[in-house]
Amino acid sequence: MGVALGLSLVLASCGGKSGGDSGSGDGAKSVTIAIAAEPLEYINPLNENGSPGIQVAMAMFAPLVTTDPNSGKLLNVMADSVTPDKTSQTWTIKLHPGNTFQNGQPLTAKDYVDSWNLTAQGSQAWKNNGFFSKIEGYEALNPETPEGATPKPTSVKALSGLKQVDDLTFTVKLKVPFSQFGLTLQYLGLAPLPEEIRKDPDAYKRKPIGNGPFKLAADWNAGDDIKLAKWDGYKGPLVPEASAITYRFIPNADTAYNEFLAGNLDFVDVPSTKVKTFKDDAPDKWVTSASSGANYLTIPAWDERYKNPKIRHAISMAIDRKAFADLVGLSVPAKALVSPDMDGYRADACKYCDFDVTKAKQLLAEAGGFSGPVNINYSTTSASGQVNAEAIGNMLRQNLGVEVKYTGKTGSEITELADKRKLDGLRFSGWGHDYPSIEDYLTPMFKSNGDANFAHYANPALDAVLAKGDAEPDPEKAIKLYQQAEDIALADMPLIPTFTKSNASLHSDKIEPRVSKFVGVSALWATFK
Amino acid sequence: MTATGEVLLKVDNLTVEFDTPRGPVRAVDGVSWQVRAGETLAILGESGSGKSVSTQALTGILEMPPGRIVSGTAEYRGADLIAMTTKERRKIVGDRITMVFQDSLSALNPVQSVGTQIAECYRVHRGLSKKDALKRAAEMLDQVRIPAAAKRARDYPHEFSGGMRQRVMLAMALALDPDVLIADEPTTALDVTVQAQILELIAELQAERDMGVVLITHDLGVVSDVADNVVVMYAGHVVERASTAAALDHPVHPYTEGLLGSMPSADLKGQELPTIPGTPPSLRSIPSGCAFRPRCPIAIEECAHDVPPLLTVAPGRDAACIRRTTLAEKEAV
Amino acid sequence: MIRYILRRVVAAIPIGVIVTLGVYALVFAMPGDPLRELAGDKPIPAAVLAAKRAQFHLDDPFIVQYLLSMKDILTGNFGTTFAGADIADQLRLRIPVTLKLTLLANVFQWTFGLLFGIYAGFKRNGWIDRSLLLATLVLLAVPGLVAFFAAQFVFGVQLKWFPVSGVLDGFPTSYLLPSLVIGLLGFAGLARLMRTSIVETVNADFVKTARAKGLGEQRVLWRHILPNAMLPVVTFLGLDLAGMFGGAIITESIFNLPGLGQFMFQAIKLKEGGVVVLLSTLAFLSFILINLLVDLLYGILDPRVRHV
Amino acid sequence: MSDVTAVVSAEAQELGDGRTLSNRELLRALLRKPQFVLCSLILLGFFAMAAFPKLFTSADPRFCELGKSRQGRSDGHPFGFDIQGCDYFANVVYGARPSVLVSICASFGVFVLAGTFGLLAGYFPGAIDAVISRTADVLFSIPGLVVLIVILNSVPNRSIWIIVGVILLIGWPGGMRLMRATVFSVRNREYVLAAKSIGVPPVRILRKHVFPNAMAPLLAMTTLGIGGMVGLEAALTFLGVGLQPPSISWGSQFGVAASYRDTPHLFVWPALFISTMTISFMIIGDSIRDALDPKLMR
Repeated sequence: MGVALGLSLVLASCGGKSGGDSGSGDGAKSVTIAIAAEPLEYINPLNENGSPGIQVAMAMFAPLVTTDPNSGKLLNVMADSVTPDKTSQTWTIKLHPGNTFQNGQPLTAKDYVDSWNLTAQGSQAWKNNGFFSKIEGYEALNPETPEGATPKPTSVKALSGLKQVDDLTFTVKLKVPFSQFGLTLQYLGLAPLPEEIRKDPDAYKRKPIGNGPFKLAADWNAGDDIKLAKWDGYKGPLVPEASAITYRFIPNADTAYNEFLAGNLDFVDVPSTKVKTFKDDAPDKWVTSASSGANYLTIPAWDERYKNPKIRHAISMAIDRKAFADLVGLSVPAKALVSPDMDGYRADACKYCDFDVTKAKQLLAEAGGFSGPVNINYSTTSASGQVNAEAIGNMLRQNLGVEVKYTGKTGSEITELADKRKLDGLRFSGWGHDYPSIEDYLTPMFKSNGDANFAHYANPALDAVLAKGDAEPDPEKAIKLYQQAEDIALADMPLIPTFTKSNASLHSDKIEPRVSKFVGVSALWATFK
Repeated sequence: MTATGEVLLKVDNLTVEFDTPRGPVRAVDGVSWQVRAGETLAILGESGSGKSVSTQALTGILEMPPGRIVSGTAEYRGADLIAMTTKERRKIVGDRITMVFQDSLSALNPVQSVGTQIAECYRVHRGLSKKDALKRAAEMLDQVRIPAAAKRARDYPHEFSGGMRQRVMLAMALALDPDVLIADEPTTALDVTVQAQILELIAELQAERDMGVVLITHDLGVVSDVADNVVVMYAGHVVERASTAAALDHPVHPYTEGLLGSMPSADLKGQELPTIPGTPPSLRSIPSGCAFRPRCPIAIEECAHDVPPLLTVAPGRDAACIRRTTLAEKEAV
Repeated sequence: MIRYILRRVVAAIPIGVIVTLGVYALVFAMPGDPLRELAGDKPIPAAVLAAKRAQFHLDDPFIVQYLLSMKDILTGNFGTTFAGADIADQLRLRIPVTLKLTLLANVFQWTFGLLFGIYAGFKRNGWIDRSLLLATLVLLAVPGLVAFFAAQFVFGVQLKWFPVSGVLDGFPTSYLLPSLVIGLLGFAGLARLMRTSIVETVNADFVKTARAKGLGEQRVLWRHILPNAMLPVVTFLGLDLAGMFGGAIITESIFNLPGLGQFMFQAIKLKEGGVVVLLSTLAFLSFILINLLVDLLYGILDPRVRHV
Repeated sequence: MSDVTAVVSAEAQELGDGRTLSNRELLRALLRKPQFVLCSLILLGFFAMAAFPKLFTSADPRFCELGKSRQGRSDGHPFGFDIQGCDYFANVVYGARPSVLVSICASFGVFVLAGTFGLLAGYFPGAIDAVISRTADVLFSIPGLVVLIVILNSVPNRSIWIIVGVILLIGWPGGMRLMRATVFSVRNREYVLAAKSIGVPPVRILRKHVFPNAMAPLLAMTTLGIGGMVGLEAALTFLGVGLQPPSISWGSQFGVAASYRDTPHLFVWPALFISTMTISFMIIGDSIRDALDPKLMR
C-alpha cells in the first residue's frame, strides 16, 4: 500500500473543473479547499487510491484508527481496540458501540466484513482490492484470469481470513505474520459502506453514505465541487471545527494558487513552481509541514552497466544534494531511505550520500568507468520533471565526466517501461507512506516483488530481515530489524535518496490549519479565528 | 447639330494629377468643354488619354488621394462642382448629373438585385418608401425596354446578358430624370448590334428629356453616329474641339486625322487599314512639347519646344497643333 | 437546397470514417498501457486490470476496438471513462462551457476584427489604420501562452477585474477574460483580412457607380462595399470556428474551464481512444456543420454561388 | 479597366500582373523600405546567432552551477543565470539555432507542401483535386493541437525534425486552400492559355507561368506565420511535448520559465527574442506582400 508521490504529481498537473461558493466568510464556519486534481467522478473510499479521493473520504468517512496529531500514537476512531495474537498473524478488531452511518443505521462488524469482502472480489475491480492480498483466502476471490478475459465472479464471495465474531467484533487472519497491520488500518480506503450501498454500489456512487464528520450538503454531480455539511451523528474523536466544507477541484496547480491569491479559496497547496515565492505572495498566510515522504533517483536493475554498486555510489556522491534540494525548494537533502518523520529514521544512514566529487570520480574509475550516455527519464506530466532531470544531468556530466541524455515521457509510460524492464537509464521516484512505519517504505520498495519496487531490486538477505521484522511483536526490536534492511538497501543502492520535501500550504485569514509534526498540515481540522 | 440649349455643364481648365511613388503624374491638363441641354458631346481618345479621369474628377468619384485636382472649374448651371462641398455635390451628382460605365458586370453591385440598386436612387434622392421605390425601379426597367421588367427587377446582375445589363445601368442613370448623362464607354463591351440598340435607346431617351449627354468613347464610329460635338483628347490634353461633322470632314489635328484614317470605310475596301504608328505615351514620360510629336507624320523640331496652345481656327473649332493652327490662320486670311 | 445539403452530408461520411479511424489509430499507437495511467505508481491487482481491460475491450484487435467505439458513438451509448465518469454526463457539462467560451471569444474577435478592419480599410493610411497594423503585428508576435499567463496574473490576480479561473461566476463573467484574450489574439488576423478585403473592394467599379449615384460614404460602405468585402471573410469564419476547439486546450487549462479541450487533453494523456474518437467525431461534425452553414450563408450573401 | 488604375499603378500593375514580375525590381522596391532593411538586418543577426553562436558568446551554455540558480545579472553574465545555474545569455544565444530552424524549416516546408499541393489541386480539377482537397478536409477537421500532442507523445525522441514534421503534417492544408484558390484565378489567364496552346508541357506551365503568378498570397501568409511557429513550440513545452534537453530553444526556455514569476529575466529574454524575430518576419512579409500587390500599395 502507499500513496505514491509520483501519482500525486501526475494528478497535480492535469486539467479540469470547479464550482461552489467563494471562500470569503459568510458567518458560518465554512471553508473552501482547493484540490489540484481532476474532479472526482464518484465518492467511494474503497475504490479510491489517489490523494484527492482519499482527501474527500477523510471528511466523509471515519477510519478504524488514526494517528493522534499531537502524540503520534495510534488513536482509536471507530475501533475500541485492535489486538494482534502472539504471532501478529490474526488480529481482532472490536468496534466502539454507538456509531452509526449517516443514514442512521448502526455501524457493525458485518459492515466491515461485507465491505471488505466486496472489495476483495476481483470482478468488482475496485482499486483497493490489492490491500486485501495480505489476508488469507485472497486468491480464491481473485483467480488467475487469462489475458483479455473478464474476471468472472467467483463462487467464493468471502475472504476465509475475515470472520465476524459478534455485532461489534471481527477477526482478520493474515497469510503471514505482520506486526504493522494495526497501523495499516488507518487507511481511509478501508472505510465501511452501509448495506444499502453494498447492494447496489453504482446507484450510490454519487450519493455516498459515510460514517465521518461530514456529509453531502446537497445533490452532487460528477465533476462538480463537493460541498459538505457537518453531520451531527459523528461520535468519534477529532471533530473538526468547520461546519461546512467545499472541495474545489482545480486541475492546474498554478491556477489554483492564483485563485487563492485572488481571495477565492481558504486553503491551497503550494505548487512546486511557487515554492520560492509563496512567502512573499501571501505573507502570514502560509504554513509548512515537517518533511514527509522521500524522493529517489531509481537505478535500473536490468541494465548491466549500472550493476556495480560503486557506479551507483559514484552517481550518488556526484550529486550536490544541498543545491538540488534548494532547486526543488522547501526541501532538505536526504541521506536515508525513509521519511524523517518516521520512528526509526536515521539522518545519516547513507554512507555514500555526501557530495564528494573526488571520491565519486575515484569510485567510477574503480568500477571501470561507464560506457555510453546516462539517460535520465523525466515525466512530462510533472511541472518540475524536466528541471530536476537537467539538474541531475548537469551534475553527473560535470562531476563524473559522463555523457548525459534526457527522455521526457508521460509518467505512466515511464512506469510501464520500467515494469517491463525496458526503461533505459535513471528515473525519479517518490514515496509517501500510508501508515507511519518505516516498514511502509522498506517493504513496498525493496522487498523482492514489492508493490512499488521501482528498481526491480531483489536481495534475499533483505527479504529475510524484513520478514523477521514483520514477525517481531516488539516495536523497538522491529525497528532495529527494519533499519538493518535499510542498510542493506543503501549498500546495494537500487534507489539513491535525494531529498525530502516539506509541503507548504496557503490559508486565508479566517482559518488556521492544523499543523502536526506527525500527520502534516490539514485544512479539514483547521481552527477558525 | 444645334447648340442652342442652355449650357448645363461647363468644364474649364481642369487639371488633375496623380501621386505615384515616383512623383506626381498629370493625367488631365487644362481641359475645357461644355455640354448644353439636348446636346451630345463626345469625348474621344485612346485609353490613358485622361477622358474618363476628367469626368470622374468633376463628379467627385475619382479616388483622392492619389488623385488631386490641381486647377479648374466644372460648373453645373453656374455652380462649381469642384469648389462645393461633398454634401452639396451629392445633391447634383447622382440626381441631376448621372453616369453610366463601360463594364456593366463589374459596375453593378453583384450581391444586390438590380431592382434594389435602381430603387436606391429614389430612396436616397427622393426619399421614397422601399415599396414605391421598387415600383418605380420596375417602371424604369420597362422604359429601357427590358421585357418582364417587374419580374426581372428581382434578378441579380450576373443573371442578365451584357446588353440587358447595360440597359439596367441606363435605367439606373436615368431613373431621376437627370439633366446630364455622362456615359463612359457605354457600349465598348457589347456586340455591334447591341451597341447600336443601346445608342439608339440613349438617343431616344435623350430626346424625350432634352438631356445633355457626355459620351466618352474611343470609337470614332460611335461619335459619328450620335455626337453633336466632339472633344479629342490625347495624353491629358484637348487637341481638337469641333462639331462632329466638321471634325470628321476636315480634321485639323494630325491625331484626329490619324484616327479618321484608321477607321474602316467603304472607300478603303481591300486595302490595308492605315494605323497611327507608335503607341500612346505613358503618362509618366510624356514627351516634351506636343505629346503627339513622336507619332506625328508632320512633326517638326519646334513641336518639341512648347506644349501647343489650343487655338480657335474657326468659329466653334479649336485645335492644338502649331503646324495646323498657323497654317489654318494663313488659309483663313 | 435540400439536395445540396444531402449531397454535402453524404460526401462527409467517408471523410468522417477516415478522420475517426486515423485518430483512433494514432491513439492506439501511442505507447504505454492506458490503464497504467489510472494506477499511478501503485500496482493494480491483475483481476482489476483484467476487468477493466475487458470492459473497455482493450485486448481486442485494433479494428474491433475501433468498430466497437464507433458503434457506441453512433448508438449514443457513450459509456464511461476509464476512471468511471459517465461520458454523456461529461458532454452535458462540458459542451456548454466550450460553446460559451468559443462564442464569446468569437463575439469579441469578430466585433473588434470587423470594426477595426472595416474602418482601417475604409480610411486606409489614416492614423487608425497605421496604428491598427502596428497593433496587429504586436499581437500576432505575442505567443498565446504569454498572453494568457500575463492576462490572468495582471487582470485576475493583481487588479481583480476578472475572476482568475474557473466557471464559478457563471456566464459571462467567468468567460470574459479568456474570451477577451482569445478574441484579441484572433482579432489581429481577422482585422488584417477584413482590411485587405475592404481595400480590394473599395476600388471596385460598382463602388464608383454607387458614388456616382450620389450616395453618402456611409451608405456606400455599408450597403455596397461591405456585403462584397465580407465574402472572403465569411469563408474564414468556418475554419476559424473549427480551429477554436483545438486552441481551447491551452486556454481551458490555464483558466481552468472544464470544457471539451481539457477533456480531450485528459483523454489523450490517459490514452482513452474511445473518448478521443468521440470528441474528434464531435469536432468533425461541428466542422462539417459549420462549413455547411458557412457555405449556405455564403450562398445567401453572394447570389452568384447560390445553391438551389 | 478605367484609366485611373492604368495611371496610378502603372508600376505596381506590372508587378501584380506577374508577367513582367522581375525579382530585381521586387528587390529594389523592397530595399527602398527602411523597415524591410532593418528587419532583414535583425534577422541576419538571428541567423548568424543560429549558425555561429560562438561569435556572440564565449561562455559554455552547458556549464552550470546549480548554486547560482536563477541569480540576476552579474559581471560577464548579462542575462544572469537560468534555473540550472547556467549562463543565461549563452543559453539564449545557443537557443537561437533550434528556434530559427524550427520556424524556418516548418514555414518553408509548409510553403513547399502547400504550394505544390495547391498548384496540383488548382490546376488539375477532378481526381487529383479531389484526393488533395479531401485529404486536407480530413486534416482540417481534426484539431491540429490534438494531432500534435498525440504524435509527439508517441515518438520515442522529440527532436526538432520530428516537431517540424508534425507541424508540416497539420500545417499544409491551410496554405493549400489559399494556393488552390489563387491558382483557380490564374489558370485561365491569357498567358497560361497561350502557353497551353503552343504545347508547353503542364509541369513547365505550372513552374514557369502559374506558380510565379499565384505564389504571392501564400508567401505573405507564410512569412506572417513564421513567428507563430516559435510560439507554438513554447505551447508544446507547456503541454509537455516540447523539445527535450539538452536541446535549448527559446520556446522551451519560455515554456519552462513561464511558471517562475519571481525571476522575470528567465522569460523576458526568450520572449523578447521570440517577439523580435516574429515581428521582423511579419514586417518583411508585409513588405513583400505590399510590393507584390498593387492594390495595397497605395
